[in-house]
Amino acid sequence: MTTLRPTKPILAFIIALLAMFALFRPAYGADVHPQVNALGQGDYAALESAITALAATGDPAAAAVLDALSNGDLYVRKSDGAVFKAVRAGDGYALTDLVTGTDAGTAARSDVTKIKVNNKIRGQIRAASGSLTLMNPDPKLRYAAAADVFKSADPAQIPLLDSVIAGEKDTGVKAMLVQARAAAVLKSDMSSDEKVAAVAIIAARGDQDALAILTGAGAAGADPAVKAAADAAAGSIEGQLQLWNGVQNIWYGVSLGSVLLLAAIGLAITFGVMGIINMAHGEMVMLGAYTTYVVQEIIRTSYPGLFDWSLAIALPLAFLVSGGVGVLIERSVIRFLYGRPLETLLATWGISLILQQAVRTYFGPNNREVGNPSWMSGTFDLGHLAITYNRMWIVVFALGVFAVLMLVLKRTPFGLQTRAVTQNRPMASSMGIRTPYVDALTFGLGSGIAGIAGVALSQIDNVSPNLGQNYIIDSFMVVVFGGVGNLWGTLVGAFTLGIANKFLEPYAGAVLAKILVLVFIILFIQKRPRGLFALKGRSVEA
Amino acid sequence: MFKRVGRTLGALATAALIGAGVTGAHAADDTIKVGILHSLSGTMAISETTLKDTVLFLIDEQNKKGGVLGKKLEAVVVDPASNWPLFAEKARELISQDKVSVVFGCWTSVSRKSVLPVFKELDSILFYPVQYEGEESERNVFYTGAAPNQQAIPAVDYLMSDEGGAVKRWVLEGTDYVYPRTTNKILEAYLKSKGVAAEDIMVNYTPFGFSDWQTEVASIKKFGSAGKKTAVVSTVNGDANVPFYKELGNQGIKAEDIPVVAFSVGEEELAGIDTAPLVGHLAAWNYFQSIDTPENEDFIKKWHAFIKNDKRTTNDPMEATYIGFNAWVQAVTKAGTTDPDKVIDALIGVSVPNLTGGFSTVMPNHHITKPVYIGEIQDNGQLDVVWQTPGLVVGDEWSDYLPDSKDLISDWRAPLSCGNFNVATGKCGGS
Amino acid sequence: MITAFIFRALDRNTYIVLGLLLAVGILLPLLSLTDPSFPLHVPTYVIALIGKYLCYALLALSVDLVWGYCGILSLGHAAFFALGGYAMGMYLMRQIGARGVYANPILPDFMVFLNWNELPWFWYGFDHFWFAAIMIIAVPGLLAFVFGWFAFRSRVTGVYLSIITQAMTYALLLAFFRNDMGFGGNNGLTDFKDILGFNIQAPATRGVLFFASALALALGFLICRAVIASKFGKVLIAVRDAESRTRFIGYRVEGYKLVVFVLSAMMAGVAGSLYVPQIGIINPGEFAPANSIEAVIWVAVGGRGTLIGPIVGALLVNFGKTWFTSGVLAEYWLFVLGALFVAVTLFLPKGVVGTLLARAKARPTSTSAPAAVSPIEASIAAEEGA
Amino acid sequence: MTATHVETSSPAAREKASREKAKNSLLYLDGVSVSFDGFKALRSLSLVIEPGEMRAIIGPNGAGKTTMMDVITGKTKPDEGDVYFAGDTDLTRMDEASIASLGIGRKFQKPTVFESHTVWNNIDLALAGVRGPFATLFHRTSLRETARIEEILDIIRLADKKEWLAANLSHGQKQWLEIGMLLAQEPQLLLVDEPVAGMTDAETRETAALLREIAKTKSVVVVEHDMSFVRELDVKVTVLHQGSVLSEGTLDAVSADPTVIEVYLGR
Repeated sequence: MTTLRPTKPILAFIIALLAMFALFRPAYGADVHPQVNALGQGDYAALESAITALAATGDPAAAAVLDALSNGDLYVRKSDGAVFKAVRAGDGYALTDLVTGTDAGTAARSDVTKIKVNNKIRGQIRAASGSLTLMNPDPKLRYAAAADVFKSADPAQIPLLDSVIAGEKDTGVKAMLVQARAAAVLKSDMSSDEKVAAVAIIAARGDQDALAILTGAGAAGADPAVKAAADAAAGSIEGQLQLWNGVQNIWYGVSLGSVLLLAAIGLAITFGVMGIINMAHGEMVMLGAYTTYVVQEIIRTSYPGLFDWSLAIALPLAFLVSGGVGVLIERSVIRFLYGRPLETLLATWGISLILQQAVRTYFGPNNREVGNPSWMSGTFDLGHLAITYNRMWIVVFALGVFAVLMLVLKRTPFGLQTRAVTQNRPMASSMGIRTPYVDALTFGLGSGIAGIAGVALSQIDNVSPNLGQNYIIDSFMVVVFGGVGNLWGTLVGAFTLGIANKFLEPYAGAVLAKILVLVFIILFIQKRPRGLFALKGRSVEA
Repeated sequence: MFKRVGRTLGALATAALIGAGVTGAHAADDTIKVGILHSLSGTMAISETTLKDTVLFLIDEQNKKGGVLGKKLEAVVVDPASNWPLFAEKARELISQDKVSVVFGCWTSVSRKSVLPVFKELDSILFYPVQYEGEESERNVFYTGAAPNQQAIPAVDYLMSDEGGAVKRWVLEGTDYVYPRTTNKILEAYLKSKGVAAEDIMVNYTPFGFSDWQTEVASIKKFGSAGKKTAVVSTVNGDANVPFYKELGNQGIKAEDIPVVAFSVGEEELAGIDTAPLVGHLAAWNYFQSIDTPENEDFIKKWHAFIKNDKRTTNDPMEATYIGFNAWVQAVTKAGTTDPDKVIDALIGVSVPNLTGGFSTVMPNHHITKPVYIGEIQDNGQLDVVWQTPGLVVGDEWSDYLPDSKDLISDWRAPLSCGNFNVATGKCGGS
Repeated sequence: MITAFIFRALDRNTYIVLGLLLAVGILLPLLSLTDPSFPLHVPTYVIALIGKYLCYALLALSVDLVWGYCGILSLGHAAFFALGGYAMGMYLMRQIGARGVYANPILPDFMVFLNWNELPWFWYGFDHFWFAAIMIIAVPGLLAFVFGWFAFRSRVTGVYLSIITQAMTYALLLAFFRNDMGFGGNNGLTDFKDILGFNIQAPATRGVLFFASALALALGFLICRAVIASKFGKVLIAVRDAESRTRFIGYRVEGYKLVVFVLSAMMAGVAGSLYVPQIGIINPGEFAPANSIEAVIWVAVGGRGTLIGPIVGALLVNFGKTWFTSGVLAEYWLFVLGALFVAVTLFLPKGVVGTLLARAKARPTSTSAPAAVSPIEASIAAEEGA
Repeated sequence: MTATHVETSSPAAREKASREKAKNSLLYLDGVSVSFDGFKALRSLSLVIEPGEMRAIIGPNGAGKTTMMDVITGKTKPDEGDVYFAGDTDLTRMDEASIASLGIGRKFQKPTVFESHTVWNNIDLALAGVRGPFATLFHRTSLRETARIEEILDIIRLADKKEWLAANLSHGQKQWLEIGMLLAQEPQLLLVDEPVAGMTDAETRETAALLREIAKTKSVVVVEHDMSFVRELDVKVTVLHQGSVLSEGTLDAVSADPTVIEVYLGR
């Protein structure tokens, strides 16, 4: 940030000084209640200075107070202007004294006002508490604090950073601190030698943030030596990032492909193996997603501790719900339509309308909230590739489902019977296989898998009655493109289309990319009417 | 047997005619009929169903107060099923068959465009409660939602201010349809007039119902790491928002770094997401459920009682419906009749309380005055006001930032009575 | 030659249908022009409604021609319908001239406020009705020709064809949604003023448009009838029943499919072009795959492989839709439509008219026993079983 | 006469020799191979049919009989090998419709007629003459054509059922109707796949007589399992096994061939 607002360096400087004091463990004793209560007075500008003042006390409670403020948990009692941490309790709030941490009674809703914060205040708090937590015993928190300091890149913090770096034992945190210092140095008016050294440290990061800092450092008006170093470093990072861009596209493509695979894999069974054009397939996915919602609702209200397990609990249930509905559909409608795939298309389209409207009537037309468990939130870096956990798990999950399905079809008696029935129904039936039973179960399996796909898709998409509609055409495209009746084809098809889409997107835009992929599939089908991995065979002539 | 089929066909046609004729004929005189034209099925049901309930609620409230002109109000509900031509058909049915005095309805611009000719031809009144791209002012339509200057421009002003983070670099992210396109055109022109360089504006569009935001969010992240404070102005529509916000959250874009201000995301949409990672992202509306006024508290309480569910949220289009409904009631009372021509004239200048503690006035351009609020998403799915315009903003139907519409004004009062008067040529454009 | 071709189609039943359609086409508009107090007065609302149904009926007829008679289940006919509609819409847009809100004599409003500077090349010519009239037929025809030429030559059949026709209309839906395409994006084309110099909302113009729709449907019926009655029609049915057999007796099946597909697409285009001025708007929503599927269900309800069937089906289902989407039943419309899809496929595979015809046929004739299996089913089964 | 594989070194020379051989025959297959996903349906099959000849082809299931028909009629393209018709027409470069128009008719194993057409229309459709879509659109059945249809209906003994829908015919009648359709095509060569499957003995005898009658003017290739029927036809027999010719000669001669016995009876 080139233009620094006045409060910030002062604040940082005070914090820095205090932090240095903190190293020598001076005694506290002053009551910070006045500073805390000052947070509740006046507008945002007043709040800013109140935060500065509070941080300046260096009181151990300050970090916690600021954290609560950032989370929007601080309230002012109207009667006396005192500030408390408050949580909802019944009709009112339970108050906690911020300094002593003791219970401070309750207050009615109308008796307290929330202290509002905006993004700017939040940024200020983050910088302040970043400095305050640089000495926290937990290395994870220290690392996060160092990253915050890196982002704010405030030259005033250099002295503080110097002292903290000296005392830091954890190498990861230390490296981060060094980078934070380098970023601050580039903003400061230190010597060009120092800055060139800082450029090298930043350049070693090699990521987008580094590029941004170096571009800033190499801006017009900089010292020629620094500018040269920064420009060179920025150039090489840019080249590297270009490469990573390609890797990123592949990863995004794989991730999109895994979503397509999940959506299509159930269809690969009902359509690909059984020859039923199941237009209600998307609704099976939707039912799976709603099952997840219901499971999470029950967990939220009754067993909050199990939330991280909600998806694991939802998986078998979604399989059963969608599979059950699938069996029901097969028994009541589809079994009368074998050998007439175009009729199944019409009938299942009708079923899809009914299911959608049924869900809409029962759950309402609005989106339902399905939360991400903690292990599915956030990002980790692989090189310069930021991989989000939910996408990663979905890729893993899709491949897992695929593998299990292959095993079921290839290695179990049920799979053998399924293949026998679909290849030669009369023969299978005369060999004692109960074909209706196998039909129902196979359709149930396909639907059930759509259901567990719904569990995964609830993590990245809307849970609404229309959920399935968004996937139905794509799913058919994947199955047809990959080759009907061939699960490997579906796998390859899904990833091919996903990656193709993601490579087109940056150049053509999302809309055109999708159109191009569709046109490509249409042309491809003309060339290979039976898809990528079609089985050739002697035509059975009618 | 062809003859038989022919006869059946004839019988059907006759049945259709008689059916239509009969139901049309017995329009009762002891009630005033109010048409509700919101999709209850199909993709738009997600947004529109609530508005249908809102009008039913408002009618119920009004009838408790004794109705209008001594008559009870009677709702006529139809379902245009998110199908635009069906909107036109249903509008015609409401007006000419059910003889409604007024229609509350439509959500998307295309549905409004679809019914417009019908309202013009049959001379009836439509109250349109949703924020839209502007560039329209029709005699038969009253726009109680926000025009771009009542939502987009104040939002940008806020972000450019010191308090809003002094944003220097802008991503205009939208769904590829007319509202985002127009809004972004207006915003681009506005930003450039404020000295923002072209390379500091990135515009990107995605299809309807888009769900794979990885590439887009990554490029926003990249665009935002150029060292200048960056914000995203989102006109992403409908279902695409949830995956968009989920991806933002997952890729760790925090509101302090790159705030997103949205014009189509309200309480209703947020109810479908875990908002914890989104705290601090913004939305610009003319109403939030969290706004603390007695009117609002009363409205929410009665709404919850009516809908028998105290978890149901309220949102901006509901308030717009509320304003429109009350304005219509007041105008009918003032005119002493439900005759559309008289009511249309009476509506101009009508001022009714809104839910945020002030009054909204119907202006001669058939848009209304509104306060503009910027709200921050909270972890409970509500939006807290962080900023508001100092006064009321008049809806500007013809944007000052588009070259071809800056000379146009609208004034439906006699003697001008024109929706697109060109001040440069001194002529009323169009027919 | 042409007269003989048409003449062959004229049997008694055709006369009845044509007469009925033309009678409705003339009588209803006339009655709508009467004073509202007249006991037989028909409100404009009914004219608009039935006018729309007639266009849908023509669309259904075109679907039936390829599906019922040639076994090609197209899930992309909405695309042809919409393209015809867009061609008409473009003409109507150009007729607005300087009466648009921005008073730009050349550019339609949506181009003005999105800062277009000049008319895109593909809008040239649409200020002439004759040009638009050609395009209404030519554009859907050309798309059908190109698409069909590739698809039929590569012998894409059955469900694969259905799925790629669906992909085709879906791709067009996405494309027309794009504002950069120059067709008004999702708002489409609207706010039409007049057609051939007549105010498009005047009751008389409505009446004429209604009559034109009835006439187009009658002509469509006549053409289909003539096609079916010719040897060409017999080949079509032969293709439907046993495609390979037809090839092995020397017919180049792809040629037949292509001709009938293009003809059908043109009919759908005409239906769309008459639909647009009566509805007053055309937008990309018309390309939705769901619309195509709905048109297929009209045909299925009425009875595919008969020419009356699709007309009856389109009227029945749409009347049901109008009736169900009003008042308290509104929430149940999708249940009804969904149940209709299921019930028709399960219990009425021949549709309403098909079932009536089969029953009528079963009674008087002694020479032929009723077919045990519906030939359509048999052929589809054979086709897919391969 | 046994068709031997032409052994010549250069492809050009081989092609020339091949053409030389083909010149006098009606149908000439040389070295035809077809494989599906690794399974060899035909392995270097060679076969020559003279003009006016009737030939019976027998062989166990999977011997490649139907695939051979597919190759001749253009349904399947061979991986390698030559197929010539009437001397110099290369069938591998043509599609089904043009091959049919050349004068090769094919009858399927399972009787395939147009079920929702009347018997009359079935024959009418097959009648040699207009084939293009526009020609058929405006075509009117001439008196000469009507006469020919009547004639064929008499031959296949379905004259009294001409208004029946083909769907309502018995199995045997459908077989005949299909043969009638073949006749209507006026082919030079008929390929008949198991014409008597599912027929009664009387029908079988009648069918044999019918085929012999037809063979007076046209070449016929009959694929059949039914040995008594083959005996009834009394023509030269080719035995196929695993995609190539195992033996050729009179029925008695091939029946005595030890390799044939081994194939049919197993070891």
